[in-house]
Amino acid sequence: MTFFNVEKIRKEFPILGQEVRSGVPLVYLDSTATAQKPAVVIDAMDNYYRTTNANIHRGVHYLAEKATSEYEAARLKIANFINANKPREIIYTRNTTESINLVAQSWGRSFLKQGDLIILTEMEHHSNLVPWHMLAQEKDLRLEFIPVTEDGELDQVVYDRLLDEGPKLVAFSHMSNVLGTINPAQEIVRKAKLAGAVTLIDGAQSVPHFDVSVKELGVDFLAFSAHKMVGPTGIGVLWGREELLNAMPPFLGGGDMIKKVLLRSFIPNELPYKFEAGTPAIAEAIGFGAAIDFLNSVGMDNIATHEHALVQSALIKLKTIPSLQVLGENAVNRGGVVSFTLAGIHPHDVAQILDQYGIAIRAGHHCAMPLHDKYGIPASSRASFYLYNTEAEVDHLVETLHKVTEMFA
Amino acid sequence: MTFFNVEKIRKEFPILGQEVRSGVPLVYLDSTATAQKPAVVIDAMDNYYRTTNANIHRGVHYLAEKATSEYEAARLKIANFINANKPREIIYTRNTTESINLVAQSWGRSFLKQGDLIILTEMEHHSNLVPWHMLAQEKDLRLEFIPVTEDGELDQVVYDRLLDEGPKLVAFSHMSNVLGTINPAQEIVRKAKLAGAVTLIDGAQSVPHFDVSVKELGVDFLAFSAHKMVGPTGIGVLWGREELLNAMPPFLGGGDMIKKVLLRSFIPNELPYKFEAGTPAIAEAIGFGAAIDFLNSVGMDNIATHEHALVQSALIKLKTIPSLQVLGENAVNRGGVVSFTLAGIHPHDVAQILDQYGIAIRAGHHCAMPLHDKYGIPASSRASFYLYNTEAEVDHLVETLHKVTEMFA
Amino acid sequence: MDDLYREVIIEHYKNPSYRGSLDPHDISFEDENPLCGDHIRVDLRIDANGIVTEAAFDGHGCAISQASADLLLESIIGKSVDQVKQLKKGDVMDLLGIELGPVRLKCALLPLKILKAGVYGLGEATDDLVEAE
Amino acid sequence: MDDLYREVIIEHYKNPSYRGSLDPHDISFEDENPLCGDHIRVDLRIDANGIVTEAAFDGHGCAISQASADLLLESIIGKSVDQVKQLKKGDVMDLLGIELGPVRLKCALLPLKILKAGVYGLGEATDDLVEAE
Ligand SMILES: Cc1ncc(COP(=O)(O)O)c(C=O)c1O
Ligand SMILES: Cc1ncc(COP(=O)(O)O)c(C=O)c1O
Repeated sequence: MTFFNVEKIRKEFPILGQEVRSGVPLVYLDSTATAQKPAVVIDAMDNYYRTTNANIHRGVHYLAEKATSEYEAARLKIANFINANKPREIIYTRNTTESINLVAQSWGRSFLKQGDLIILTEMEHHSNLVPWHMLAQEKDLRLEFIPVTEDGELDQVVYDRLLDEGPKLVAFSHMSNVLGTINPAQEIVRKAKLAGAVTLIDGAQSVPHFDVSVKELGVDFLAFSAHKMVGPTGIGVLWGREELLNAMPPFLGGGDMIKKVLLRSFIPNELPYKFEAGTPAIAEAIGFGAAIDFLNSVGMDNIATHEHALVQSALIKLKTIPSLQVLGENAVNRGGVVSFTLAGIHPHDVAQILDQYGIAIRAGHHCAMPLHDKYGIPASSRASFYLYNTEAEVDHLVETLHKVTEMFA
Repeated sequence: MTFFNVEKIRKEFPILGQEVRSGVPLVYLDSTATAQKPAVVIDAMDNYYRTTNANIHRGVHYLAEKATSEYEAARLKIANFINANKPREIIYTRNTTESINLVAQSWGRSFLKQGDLIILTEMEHHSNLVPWHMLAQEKDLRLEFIPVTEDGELDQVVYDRLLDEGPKLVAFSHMSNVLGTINPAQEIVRKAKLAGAVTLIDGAQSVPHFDVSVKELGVDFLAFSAHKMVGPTGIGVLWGREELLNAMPPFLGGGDMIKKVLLRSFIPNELPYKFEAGTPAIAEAIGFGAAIDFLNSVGMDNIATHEHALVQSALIKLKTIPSLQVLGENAVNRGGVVSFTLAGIHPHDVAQILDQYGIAIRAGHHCAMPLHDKYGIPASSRASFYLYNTEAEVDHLVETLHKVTEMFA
Repeated sequence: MDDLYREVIIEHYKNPSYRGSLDPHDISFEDENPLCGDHIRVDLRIDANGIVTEAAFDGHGCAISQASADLLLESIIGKSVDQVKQLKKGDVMDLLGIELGPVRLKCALLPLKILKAGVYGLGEATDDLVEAE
Repeated sequence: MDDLYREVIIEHYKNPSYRGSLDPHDISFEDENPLCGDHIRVDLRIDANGIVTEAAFDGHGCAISQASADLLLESIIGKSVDQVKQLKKGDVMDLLGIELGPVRLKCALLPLKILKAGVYGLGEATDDLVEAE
């Protein structure tokens, strides 16, 4: 375990030294929406554009070869990061959302048929709902949902019952972006496999925050986004088992994803290129590789431990605000996210007043409307923590929330 | 017309000052694959990550609002750049390829039916072929092709005949990335409209190189990529007429593209968000905006004039190499691209030897296999010019090609 | 301190003068901002000369949207329907007297959007109704 | 000057010793590199002891792929099929004696890929056959 020094880490992130308004330093508690970037990531892309920029794969000149090998080196880093067997199982996409759509449209459209059952959960992000809504409508599929209990966990009893109905796919988020609940992914996958279902994990909130191994999970597909793990916008990953990816038809058509093109037909390329049509996000892949290096240098276990400490302390301190209600407060296993409501005060007002004090939190449905419907609320406020947040920031949050309640008293 | 000084322009592009190997300066003649980036573009993204980075649309804190407004400001710049009516007609995608796939999968899948005719051309890039292959296979559509004449132009006689068959879509590239031919887009669109067809222009090679106005063209869809117009990788645009975009179903499902999500259904968002699922390429949009500013400051007419001069001079000087054959040499209207073959020498060998002299060109099928099939060759060598290239570079190219022919003599 | 939450906003939010409903009414329209769940219904009574004589709103949402509704209705009593149709973003911003980012702007403009969709007799409250022309 | 195009490569490209075809043959396999259109067919004769006695290639493509084919066939005459199955990327690179970027590497390795697919009796020449294990 490497030594973890949050003040040293903060220095690596240029934005964190900034004042939002004169005299008001930034307190960034919105990493669940997107993470901040360390200088090494920003510089990797800057450097790429200043010294290496070229289109990849098809080029035989110096820059093209250098760009290609850096682009592919990043793929290997990502494969190792999630303990994948082969870099060719790493498909670059734009984000988690596109990764899940790729599975829905390529795998789902080919392998699911009328009446087939997909199991999702009530705590899903819209990214792991709407692609299935679209597919279900097109192919007349059935969607069922593992309910969320009062404690903010998945109801395993109902899940077991749903498994009896012979699902073809079980797709769920590893960690809720609203409740912070870390779901027992390995167990969910194990049961799904026994029931003969293919499994997909929305890893948008897990891969950035703790060690995730696709081998240990036993899952078939894993989706995540670079921008939530100190990497750039514009790039995400779909990891899939090679056999499954090989059996799937292409998703988008165009350059690079083909082996051969005739006027009226084409032969798709090998993995991973089959799924990477057109000029990809080259600089972003290289930035993503730098982000992986950075996270590895800090250590994913250190990050998870740090966040755990912050969120536990936040949960205790937030109890000093009587009108504050945490969503899914009692989840046993939770990551660095706290969503809450303040009686009589709309989350947008909370977020805006906190912003006056330099504190950036999210307010809204956090792209999880069905979960908010379940709680009978249209919106909540959400504070989230990452490797660069401090105990002092937690205190600042709690103090300022006290002020908010006073303003509206 | 602003004053055009190529040496001054070159200074804005950090990579152009570089040596490929010690003593061998870079001569970048591969802008058709991807363009180099001026410092202002690189810095815009760098600055975004250092001072502004946040997720957009849903945030009420300072950074989120700043990021959102910069992201949307770029959309407006792009809309103005192509003379679009409204910024909401600008859909951010990953690249030209995704833009065309979006039209194929959303518009095409909804509005085309068995037996419908799509007219393409023999000079299309795979990006404007394979999406239609995929759709044609799925929906049993007919594909017909406007032939390329000996001179490298589209055969208007055959086009007229094909129009009699009542096409539903005419999709073609504004400028060929192999031949350099600039097609008479306004005329092609006018005829297609008369025949009742929807029209799509692949603007990957036109929007970066000369002034393109969707209003003047009268077209329905226009696709292009930032990375080919001194902007970043990872972002492209689909422009579409508002009525058409409104009538189309969503493409990918997820966050941001929805108005409302229930457990089993959703209501799509308004334009342009309906087509932008998940966290978009935020930094890239801002970089794209900076690229547009840069191109505007140079002046698109200046760029076109400069490239025209370079390519005309290249065509003349290349004639000094007897074994060299230019593809589509006699096209009347052509942009800054020259593809050629050297008798008995494979393009890959040509490119690799030129690379030894610091000259970066492309060798291969340039994602236009059917066009190469038509010429009966598997591959060609391609030199392409952009605003930062010089007459001296043209000379260097021609001299070095002489050396190549001697090596193989 | 909190300029953004001028006392007038919190005051109109906590103690609105126009909250309620009108039955019968001449115009009634409701809609919501899906981004935050703010929901507002506006009821109007219009006299023979096309003058707004009474107005009421109901709904739930943030202080900005609710205060904006209350202030907006206060401002239109006695105005003609034609005048209401002319109302713009700037008018609402003047009533609120604060600066707002893009997301909160949607909250602030929701009541005006609904009001205008109502008086124009549209089926839908679109952003076009309140965007700067 | 042009290290990359050592004379030996241009020589083997211009004057190959093993260009042709074998009829009859014991093994014949052909494939292409779609990236550049390089196409190669390899014919082999194998004796009762599993030794390669004769070899020929035909096809078209760049100097690298054609010279690589010629050099490769030269190197396997007299070798056993089992030895041919063991050939790796490094062996080809030693024969060529130059460094290559990823795209040209595919040209250089195409003959080996085809040769191995042939001796293994596979229907397809995949990259796995020549990637460093
Ligand atoms: C004419 C044409 N169309 C489409 C494309 C595809 O562009 P992208 O790879 O950015 O999707 C290109 C670029 O190679 C092109 O030249
Ligand atoms: C659990 C979860 N899934 C999916 C997503 C979507 O990620 P992206 O917007 O990068 O596609 C998010 C991020 O908001 C998330 O938290």
